[in-house]
Amino acid sequence: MNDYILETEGLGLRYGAFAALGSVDLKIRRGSIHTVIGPNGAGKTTLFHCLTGERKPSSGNIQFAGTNITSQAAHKRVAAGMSRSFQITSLFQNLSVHENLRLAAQGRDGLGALSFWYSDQHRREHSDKADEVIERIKLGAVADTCAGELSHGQQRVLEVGMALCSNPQMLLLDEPTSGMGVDDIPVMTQLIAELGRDHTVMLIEHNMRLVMSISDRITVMHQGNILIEGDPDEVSGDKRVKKAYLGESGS
Amino acid sequence: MKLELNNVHSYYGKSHVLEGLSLEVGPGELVTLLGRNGAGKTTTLRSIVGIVKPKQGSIRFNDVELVGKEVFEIARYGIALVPEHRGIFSLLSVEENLSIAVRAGSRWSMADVYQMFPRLYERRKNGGNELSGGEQQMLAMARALVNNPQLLLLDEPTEGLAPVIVDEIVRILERIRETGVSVLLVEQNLAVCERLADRHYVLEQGNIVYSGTGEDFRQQEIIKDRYLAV
Amino acid sequence: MSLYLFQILNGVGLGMIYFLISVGLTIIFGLLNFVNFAHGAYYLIGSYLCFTVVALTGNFWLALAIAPIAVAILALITERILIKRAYHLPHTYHILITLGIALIIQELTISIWGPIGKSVAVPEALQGVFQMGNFFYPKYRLFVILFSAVIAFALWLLLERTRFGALVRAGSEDTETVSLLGTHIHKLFSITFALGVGLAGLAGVLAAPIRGVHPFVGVEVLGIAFVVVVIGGMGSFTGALVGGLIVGLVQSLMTTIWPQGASLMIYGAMAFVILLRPYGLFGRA
Amino acid sequence: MMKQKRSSLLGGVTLATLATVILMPLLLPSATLATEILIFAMAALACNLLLGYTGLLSFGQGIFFGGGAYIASICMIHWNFGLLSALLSAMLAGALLAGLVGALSIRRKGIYFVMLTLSFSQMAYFIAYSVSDWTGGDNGLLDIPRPALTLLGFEISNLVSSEAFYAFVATLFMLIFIFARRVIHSPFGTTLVAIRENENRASAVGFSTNHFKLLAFVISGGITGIAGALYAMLLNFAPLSNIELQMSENILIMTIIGGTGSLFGSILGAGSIVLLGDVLSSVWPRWMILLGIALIAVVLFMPSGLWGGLGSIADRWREYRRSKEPEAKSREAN
Amino acid sequence: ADGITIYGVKSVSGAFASYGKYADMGSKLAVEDYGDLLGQSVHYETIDTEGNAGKAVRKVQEAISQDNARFFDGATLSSTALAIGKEVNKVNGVFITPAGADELTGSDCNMSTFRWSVPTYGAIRQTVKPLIDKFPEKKRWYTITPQYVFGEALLNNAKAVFAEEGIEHVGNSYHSLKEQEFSGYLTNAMAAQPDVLLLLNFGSQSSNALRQAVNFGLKNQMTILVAWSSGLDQLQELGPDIAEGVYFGAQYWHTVDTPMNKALVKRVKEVYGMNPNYPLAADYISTTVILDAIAKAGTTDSAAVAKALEGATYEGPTGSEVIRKADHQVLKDYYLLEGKPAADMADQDDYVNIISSGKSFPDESALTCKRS
Ligand SMILES: Nc1ncnc2c1ncn2[C@@H]1O[C@H](COP(=O)(O)OP(=O)(O)OP(=O)(O)O)[C@@H](O)[C@H]1O
Ligand SMILES: Nc1ncnc2c1ncn2[C@@H]1O[C@H](COP(=O)(O)OP(=O)(O)OP(=O)(O)O)[C@@H](O)[C@H]1O
Ligand SMILES: [Mg+2]
Ligand SMILES: [Mg+2]
Repeated sequence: MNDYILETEGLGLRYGAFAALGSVDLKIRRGSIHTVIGPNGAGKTTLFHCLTGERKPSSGNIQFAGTNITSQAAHKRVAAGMSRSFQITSLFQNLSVHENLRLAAQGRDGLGALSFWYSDQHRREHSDKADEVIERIKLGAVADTCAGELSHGQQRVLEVGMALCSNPQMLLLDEPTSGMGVDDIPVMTQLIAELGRDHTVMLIEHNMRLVMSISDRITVMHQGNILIEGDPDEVSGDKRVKKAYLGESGS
Repeated sequence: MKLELNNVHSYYGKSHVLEGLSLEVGPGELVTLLGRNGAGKTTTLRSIVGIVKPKQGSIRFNDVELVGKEVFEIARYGIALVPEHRGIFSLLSVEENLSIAVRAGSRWSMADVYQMFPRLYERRKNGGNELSGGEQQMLAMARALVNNPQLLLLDEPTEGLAPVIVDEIVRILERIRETGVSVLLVEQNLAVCERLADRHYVLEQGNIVYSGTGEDFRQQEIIKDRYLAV
Repeated sequence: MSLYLFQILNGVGLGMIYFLISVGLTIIFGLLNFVNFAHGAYYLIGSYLCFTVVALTGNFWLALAIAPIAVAILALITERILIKRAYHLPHTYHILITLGIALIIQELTISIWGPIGKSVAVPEALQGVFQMGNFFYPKYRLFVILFSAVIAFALWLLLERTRFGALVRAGSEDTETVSLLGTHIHKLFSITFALGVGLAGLAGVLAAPIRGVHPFVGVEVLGIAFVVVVIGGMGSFTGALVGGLIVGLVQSLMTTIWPQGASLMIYGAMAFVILLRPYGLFGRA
Repeated sequence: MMKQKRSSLLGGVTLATLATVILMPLLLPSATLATEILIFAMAALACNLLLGYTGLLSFGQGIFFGGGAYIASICMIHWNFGLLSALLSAMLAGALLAGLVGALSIRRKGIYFVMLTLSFSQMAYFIAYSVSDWTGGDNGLLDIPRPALTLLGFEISNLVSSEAFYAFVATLFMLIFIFARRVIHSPFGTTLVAIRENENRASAVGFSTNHFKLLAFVISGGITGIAGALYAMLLNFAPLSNIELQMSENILIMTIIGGTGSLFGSILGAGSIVLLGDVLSSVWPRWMILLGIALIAVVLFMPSGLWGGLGSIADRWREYRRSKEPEAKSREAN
Repeated sequence: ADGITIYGVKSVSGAFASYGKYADMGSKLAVEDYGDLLGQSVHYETIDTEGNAGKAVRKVQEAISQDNARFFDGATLSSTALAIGKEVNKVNGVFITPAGADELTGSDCNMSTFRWSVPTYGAIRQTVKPLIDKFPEKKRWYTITPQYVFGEALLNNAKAVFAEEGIEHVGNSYHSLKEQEFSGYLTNAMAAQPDVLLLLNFGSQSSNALRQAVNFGLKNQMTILVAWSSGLDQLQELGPDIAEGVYFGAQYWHTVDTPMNKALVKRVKEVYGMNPNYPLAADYISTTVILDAIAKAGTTDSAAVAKALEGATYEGPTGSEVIRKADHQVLKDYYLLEGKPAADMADQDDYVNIISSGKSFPDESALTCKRS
């Protein structure tokens, strides 16, 4: 079996004349936590968009678990085991936390969920999965609250929970800690570390403490291209990274 | 300039979020408001600008009562909020986003803010929906500045920003303070807070549980541990 | 002159009228994100006020000056009392509340002016046809084309070149943030609504000598306005102009090519455009 | 909320519906009026599946209604179809037409979607009036039979009397109602709600949203087709107005007035609109002013429709009772 | 209830209110004027169609089954009239309508349905032919026709007359049912350079077609004939400026010099303060005719009343009118009117001169009505 679960080759995306992604060659090792950092506007989220099928790349291709998925629809990639969280919170605002998670679990069924002739209570496993994830992300107290009524930080937690529900092989988390309280960050850090044990995790983060402590590998992006790639020590020591990204306080 | 909140009670529907909150911000001060997720920090800011209407208590700005006033009236008194969700107009270009906020006689012109945020200048013709998360945050700050505030309310301005930019923002906040504008800052990044603030408030379940000067706060390990889990 | 050439000219004439009918709708939608199903009803009032002013004074130009302003004022009143309360609701409710308003206007019109339609004479100065060689065209229709073009230019300046335009576009997205910048957003919305609806009233006045005045004309006008606006792209000013011309031309040419389907084809054209371009010709996502 | 135990398929709301259906002909002046209400309730219910549960505002419901009416009638007139086979063909026709309209429209969003369905509605109308050999064109299709209800060769009822026909329509309505409840509480139904709430997110968690919307369309079209066929059988006549835009608009108004997102609301909506016209039009020719006022009132004071309005009145009553209780208790204590 | 009730199917609300309002006034007045009948009081009940054929049929069904209603008149819309005719026929009731569809007394005729209005055959004969006679030099005619059954019927009748009279039919424009913009069709018409423009549409369509034709200056280039106008109400809508010099066909005109009409005009002026228009007169006489037939039959048994109507001759607003037994068609005059200049109008409703009038009906041998 191939060591890499995800490989891109010359991946690029242009918005008109502006190249948000230049040409990205990336390899993500199975079972690793791989973090992408880089200054704002470097193209990190755009890279995620291409990987998850939200956007169609203008050049290059993507291999996921051995198949070429460059032009596969987003929902098919979920079925194949890829799952993401959003940088800008995107939830089912008027549904309860539990229902948000249950639906996310149900999404794994793909077209199977088209069945309209039996009750959704029939599929306990989705509901159970939701309960399990609620436990894991510690939102038990608000399980029956509408997602829209949660504080911003709680919504971020739920956002990551949603990605967990589809039993993914690979998780793509876009700034999961953004807006989270200092007390929740260690929880999230630990959660991601734990997830890293049985999933491949690809992470976008600006919280350097978190990044340095749990990443197996770090890719630094700059202006749509990869600046360098390496393990945490290599990256934090690199001069170019310091100048373009870390600055004095990040070091 | 002086902002005083006295015994403010705010609700979302039936849920009681601020339970008799009092605080004040003096002229030229930079004050932070800390607390866990859901403590009510954002709600405090929203109550000041009139988006959330407090049911009880008073909010006075330069001795004018703000409770009961419309959002736009409060803004015209010289209070600007940079909201949590940034509020960038995606259909307008960066330039238009700024231009509709420009107030005559403002201390900051568009040229000034472009100088502060060169990245915005590069992307001035792009629509708001074409900005990265960090760029949006910069634009939101810049827009608040050209609106010429006496008091700037910032809701987690460094969220999602690269460390270099965070440094940049800290520098900008220092510059803003030098101009005599008061700032009420909600922030999760303690390092930033400690570097900048004159005074701190810690909020827990809609109540102030601690207030003190920057020096005092540095010593308050118990407070930090209990309410901020540092 | 060939028949087709004439039909093309005629189509342009029609198109300008359609533009005028629709531009208010697109402004209101684009800027307030409000779906106004009462647009045709305001047109209706415009045309009836035109009738009344002409009947009382015999002066069409007076009607052209008074009626649109009266319609705008009426719009302002309905906006203040009813419509502003629906801005924050989903489009479904916009449709419902304006449908209600349209019904009331239509029925009140019948109560006031009776169920039978009325005619408005073409103003003295513009009676007859303009003739140049083989080409001839009713003077009044020519006037409408020129007048609409002037209005179009003035509107474009207002919307794209002024702070007013930018502000209201911002407001369509996020009223809260616009208020935070110190703008009295509701006033802005009222003015925009009155402006858009006033244009419908203006269209009603201009079309009265051509189409007559009839209590059930509102529905038909609404249909055309929506087709035009959707072809051009909801909220796009240029779209309304191009959409109006396309609809006018399609309708005019179809009368020669496939007359039975002329009124169908404008819907066909609309479906075709949306299927090819999800947000109309000039619309934004 | 969602976690709470849901009332079972046959409980609560279904019983209330059954009671309504049984009481209606007794309370109304005639069985034909009650039948008309149920037929439109059926159409509104189908519309509700789209609007209330999927968030799709379709101006195409008239196509399915009129299409169902025409197909059933043509089958009965030209090929001697029986009652059930005619209804079945109407259902298939409705579903097919909905599949067609749906497939072309669901990729478009918001007002563009609405306008696309509206333009298909105009085209359907044009086709119906053009093929007048089949549809009767502007004159309408006349002499439509109302076949007897037979099962396995036994005639159960000839359905000639308006009461018998009501009973038949009512039975069918209950079946469809129960079916619709099953649909909305199925994995499919909850997914529709997810799509309504946030389509982007729904596709990000793995749903191919277009398939779901399309199926919602097909189900809605099938039910609407049946309603159309029943209407033709009720009147023995299929006017061109069945397929006109006005019909789509009426069905939408009924749905929204009744309350989107509540199946029982559709009965309330259809009932109130049909009755409003029936009662008021004979009293005051300008009665539509009141309809207009009612529409405005619903938007301003009852955005969740009559059903939601009743619900909030009930809530307020309960709260009032609760607020009285401690008072009473404290008085007792004194 | 006690007494005899006439049910008027009228589009009082909805899109055809301009018609229903006056029709309703007519029936109401007729019942009022009639007094008692067979020793019973006579009542009138309006059934509002809401402009919708389906609603109309359902309400008629309800009246039949709940109130035992048997006597109906009204229904402007052809579809409504046809469907109601069928419903009424199921209980052997009586129904008189002024609707336009020839099927009412043709392929869809039945024992219960009677029709007061002149069919398309007569409308064309009594307008096109007199005009040809008046202007024998105008040989080139152009037609504008709404494309559906009714328009088609008018067109075919016109073509037949053209053929008989050696007229050159230089072209026809079809338009759809909901068209209101006629500039394109008028352009086509001008290109054909006809002597006469014949408009075969009706209602607001014919008003707009005519209005736009005048805008385009067509009145100076050719003679214009609106074959199926609705009479006074349409002329009130158009006004004298547009109507001047244009020819109109009409079922009724209030200045017609017959004893019954004079009485009617006087009475309507008294009660409503206006001149009777076509819907008012048509439904007044329809209602009166039913009541007369009940009196003649001496019973309220509707089948007997229908029998009594067959072949009846009476004094109507257009003079002596006969109900033909074979197809239940009322044989009455149709009018050709010419719009006069505003200056020549004697009063505000004096829009036209009656040019000619007369009866033309298809021969009994040519009827398509087959009744069992
Ligand atoms: N729809 C679009 N059209 C044009 N440019 C776009 C569009 N979307 C994003 N961009 C641009 O692409 C660049 C990369 O954006 P992206 O969101 O990937 O940044 P990022 O690395 O995730 O930044 P951040 O850390 O701030 O979230 C930015 O400069 C942004 O302005
Ligand atoms: N729109 C709303 N409706 C109902 N409840 C709300 C709403 N917004 C916030 N809340 C609730 O009010 C409380 C305070 O929320 P607030 O947003 O003020 O917290 P915060 O301190 O800003 O948290 P964070 O650090 O996560 O931004 C939370 O418990 C939250 O669930
Ligand atoms: Mg990003
Ligand atoms: Mg907050």
